[in-house]
Amino acid sequence: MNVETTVLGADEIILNMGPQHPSTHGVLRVKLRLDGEKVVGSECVIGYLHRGVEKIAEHRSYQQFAPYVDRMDYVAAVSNGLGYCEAVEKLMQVEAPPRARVIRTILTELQRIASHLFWLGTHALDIGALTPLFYCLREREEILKIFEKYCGARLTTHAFRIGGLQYEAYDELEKDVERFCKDFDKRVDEYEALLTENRIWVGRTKGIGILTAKDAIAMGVTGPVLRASGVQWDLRKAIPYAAYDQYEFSIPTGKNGDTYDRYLVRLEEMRQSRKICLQAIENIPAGPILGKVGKVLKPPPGEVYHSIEAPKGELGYYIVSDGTTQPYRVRIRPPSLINLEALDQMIRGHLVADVVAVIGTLDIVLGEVDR
Amino acid sequence: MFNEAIFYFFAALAIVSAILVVTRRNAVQSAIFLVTALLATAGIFLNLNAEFLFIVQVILYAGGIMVLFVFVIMLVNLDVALHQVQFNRQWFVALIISAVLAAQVAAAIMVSRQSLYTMPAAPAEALEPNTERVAFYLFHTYMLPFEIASILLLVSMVGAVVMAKKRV
Amino acid sequence: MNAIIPYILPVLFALVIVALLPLVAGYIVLVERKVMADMQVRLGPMRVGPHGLLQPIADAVKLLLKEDIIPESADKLVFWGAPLISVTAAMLALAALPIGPFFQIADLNIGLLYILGVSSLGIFGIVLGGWASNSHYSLMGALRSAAQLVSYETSAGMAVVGALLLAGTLSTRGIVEAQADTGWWFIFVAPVGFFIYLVASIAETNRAPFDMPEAESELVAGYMTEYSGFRWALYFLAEYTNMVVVASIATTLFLGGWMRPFANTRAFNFLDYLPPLLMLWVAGYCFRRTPKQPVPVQKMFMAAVGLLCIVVALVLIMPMAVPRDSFLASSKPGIHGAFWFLFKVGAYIYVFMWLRFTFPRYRFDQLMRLGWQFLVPLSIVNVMMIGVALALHRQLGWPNWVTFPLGILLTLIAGGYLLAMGEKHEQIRVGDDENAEVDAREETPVNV
Amino acid sequence: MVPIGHYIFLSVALLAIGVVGIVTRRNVIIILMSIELILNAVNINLVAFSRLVGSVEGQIFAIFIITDAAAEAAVGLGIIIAFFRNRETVLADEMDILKW
Repeated sequence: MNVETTVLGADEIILNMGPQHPSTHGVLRVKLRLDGEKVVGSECVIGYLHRGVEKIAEHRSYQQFAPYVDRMDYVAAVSNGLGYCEAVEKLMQVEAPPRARVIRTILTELQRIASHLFWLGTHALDIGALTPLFYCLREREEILKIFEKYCGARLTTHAFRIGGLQYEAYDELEKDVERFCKDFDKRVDEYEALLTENRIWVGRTKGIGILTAKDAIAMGVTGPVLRASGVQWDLRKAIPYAAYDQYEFSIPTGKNGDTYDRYLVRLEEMRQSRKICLQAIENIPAGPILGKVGKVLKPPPGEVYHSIEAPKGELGYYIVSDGTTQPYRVRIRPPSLINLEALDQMIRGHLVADVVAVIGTLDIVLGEVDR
Repeated sequence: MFNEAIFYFFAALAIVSAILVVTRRNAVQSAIFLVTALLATAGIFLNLNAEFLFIVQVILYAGGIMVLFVFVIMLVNLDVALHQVQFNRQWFVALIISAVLAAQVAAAIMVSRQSLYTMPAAPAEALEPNTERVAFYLFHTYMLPFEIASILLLVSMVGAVVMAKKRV
Repeated sequence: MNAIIPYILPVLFALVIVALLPLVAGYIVLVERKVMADMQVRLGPMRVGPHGLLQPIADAVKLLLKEDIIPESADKLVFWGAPLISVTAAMLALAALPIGPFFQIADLNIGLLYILGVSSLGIFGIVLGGWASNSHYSLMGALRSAAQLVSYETSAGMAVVGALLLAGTLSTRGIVEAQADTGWWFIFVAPVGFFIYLVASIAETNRAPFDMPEAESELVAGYMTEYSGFRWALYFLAEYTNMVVVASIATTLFLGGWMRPFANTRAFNFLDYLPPLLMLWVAGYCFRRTPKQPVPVQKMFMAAVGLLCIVVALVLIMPMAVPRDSFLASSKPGIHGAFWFLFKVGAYIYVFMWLRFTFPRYRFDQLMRLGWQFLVPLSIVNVMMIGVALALHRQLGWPNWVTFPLGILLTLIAGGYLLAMGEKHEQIRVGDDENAEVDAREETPVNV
Repeated sequence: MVPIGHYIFLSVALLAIGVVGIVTRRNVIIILMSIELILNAVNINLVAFSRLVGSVEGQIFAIFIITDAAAEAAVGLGIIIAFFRNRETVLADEMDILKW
């Protein structure tokens, strides 16, 4: 950190929130230009976690690439898998059977709740509240147990296959999800009681990192960050996929796009996901769980772009196939990276302590940012 | 006997730390020694049964003004001033001044012949609580100076804030 | 020689307190970690000793053995001395605390002012510590925590003045006796003063939600960053001693020092039996847990803790069991007084911990704004209102139960007004952030 | 008991050291500290004589001197900060212009 002049000096200081930092949610380096305490400008340096997933895809068959997709946004692995499988199915004009689509919806919504819980815990920890983290992790543990019973893995689940599912739903799946959803509403009320009316929490989040609707759309920001700025856009309603068209749920939006609204939007989304899960487990249709997909997949040459509403935002897959078993090109639209672009504009004029809050509210995962 | 020992100890401490304040190169160390000098004088006040003044000295002087000094020394980031020459060549003038002062005091003591006049022994418990008496005088006979002092403080506060604003 | 006699007893008390303090501070840390764990649905330290009871000893040994690194370009003398200043300032303040009617090191007639004065010297330890470690971050952390201490000391001082008006004397013993005579604890007579003192004391001991300096992401541990090993333990000890001192001031001033709740009403005399019963219950819990301990050594230790509690219970029962007029009976106020004082100090520290685990952290400018624009004016108004209430009662003879509630009501109105002003100011500040962003968005490339 | 002469000697000694400090040091902050020393010397004299005479007026005047010292330190340091921000120096010799 080079300090041009003394603490009293008027011109700027460059402050390094280095890659190894307690509250940058992974290996993100932010170079802040400070005028005293106020942030004048910032530049994010990323790439510390770049593994070249898209290049690897060109030398893997379609089924072999599916586990890689879970390693991108490791906090919400199930929705990555859903996006990829549906994209390839669209490429091959194959429909997953209704039973598979419903089970996929249930697992994706549970994963959204788990991702939001992890976000709430770490976000509150950055701003100083020590307790919510452990409450959120307690709930998340229940969800991870359900994943473990279903497909043997907790984090990088690789739960879905192209064309449907690999594993039949274990018999108490409905009972487990029912038990989880039954008292989950009370749990969210616990978080609300702990934080929503908390003067210090409101003081630290209201009016911080404001992103107007116009700027949000201009920057291509998606997901809860976009909805908190007042734009009513959710892919589950706009372009329904899996079995979302069968269930009714509402899309929470905020008014003035500050950290407090994003917090409220994500809390409400957790409640809506619970509603979807409850509706879904009432009638899981019987029938096969895997569509007519051969062992070796040779999709017709051509290209497809398919995007789903991941917990962080619009997660898109653009796959170009040249008729062989290996994709010619796989391009992934990472919502965290595009949301991160808005960071510089959101933290200008704020203090250094707010940078931590804004990084937290963007809910970025560096695995997805760097790919 | 115990009483005198305390006085002489604090007096020696005060003088030694005063000398160190003036001679140290590093401003932070001289600030620390000034604090010890102030606490030594506070000890002397306590020895003279002036407890209220002792506590005012500790809170206001050592706890308030000196914190301000240490603050400013750190804000002003003194290592730039450290390697500059700290002492100007006016040793000679200083020597003359202190010699004159010493001569004056010696003369005063000789003339007054009361130098051996000793302090009346402090009655052990009879002395009324010092704080109540100070408070009585402060708020009755010396009401006006008290108000003037508060206005003085107000003026100096405003002055300090205006002085230290960013864009002077 | 006989001049020394009156000094022996206080020196003895002082030795006991200074010897016990590191142990007490260690166990406060353990209790804090256990309470934190309990509030966060987990167990806390369980590995060292039964239920983690030996954890403080393990921490102490670790801190003593750890290498004590001194940054090479640091100012050796100041670096060595800074933690000492902090610890001595904190420990000196213990001298005037009335643990029990007989158990007080020195009953100064300026008791409370002495404590405030000496604890304000603690700032030097922090500021010099930050300066001596010669790193920009610890210097900024030190300046911030010093600024926080100075500003909250004013409001704590005014809140204390409020209670002093009621007690009429500065000597801590006199204050507790004043509360005993009026029969009312000052927390009920000046509740706003107690609230202000609670908030100011949290800020003064640098604890969450005001632990800005060491919690800042890039200031890491504030002024304590460069310290390690024993010297860091000294700072830690100073912080926890400060917490005990602040808690005891609050107990002396607002919670009726060593008095039993409802001390004067005869109907509540059964409360005298509460302390021994409490200790017996703790002993019972220890014995019930003894067989469950995995390692025989832990079994023995748990049994020893149970025995200790039984001994304390016996000591507490003894003055009441013995016939009325005997010498032992006269020691009842002393022993029970000490128990109640420590009980209230413990309760106050529990509130500290409770707030720490539920509230997020203030940002530094919010913290200073709360200190100067809300707490200091409110505490001044509180002092004025208590003065008015006292004057009305003494001069005009209005009954007490009219003047004090009136005073409290007026203070609350003033507090509400200050809050509203604060909120309005907040809107204005957030408002002018908008246009600040518009002109700050010129695209200057980052040239590093 | 301690004869009054010793108190006078102590305060004059501090006064002399303070004056020496003001005269020989170039750093303005040290000069301000020496002024504090001189004020302290005055206080000692006041309290000693107030104890000698037996009344409390001396201590009251000492309190007024302390408030004045506080005011003077605040404004003095404010000026130093303002000056330092503009001229990057704290030495008395370089404070040689009236308007900057």
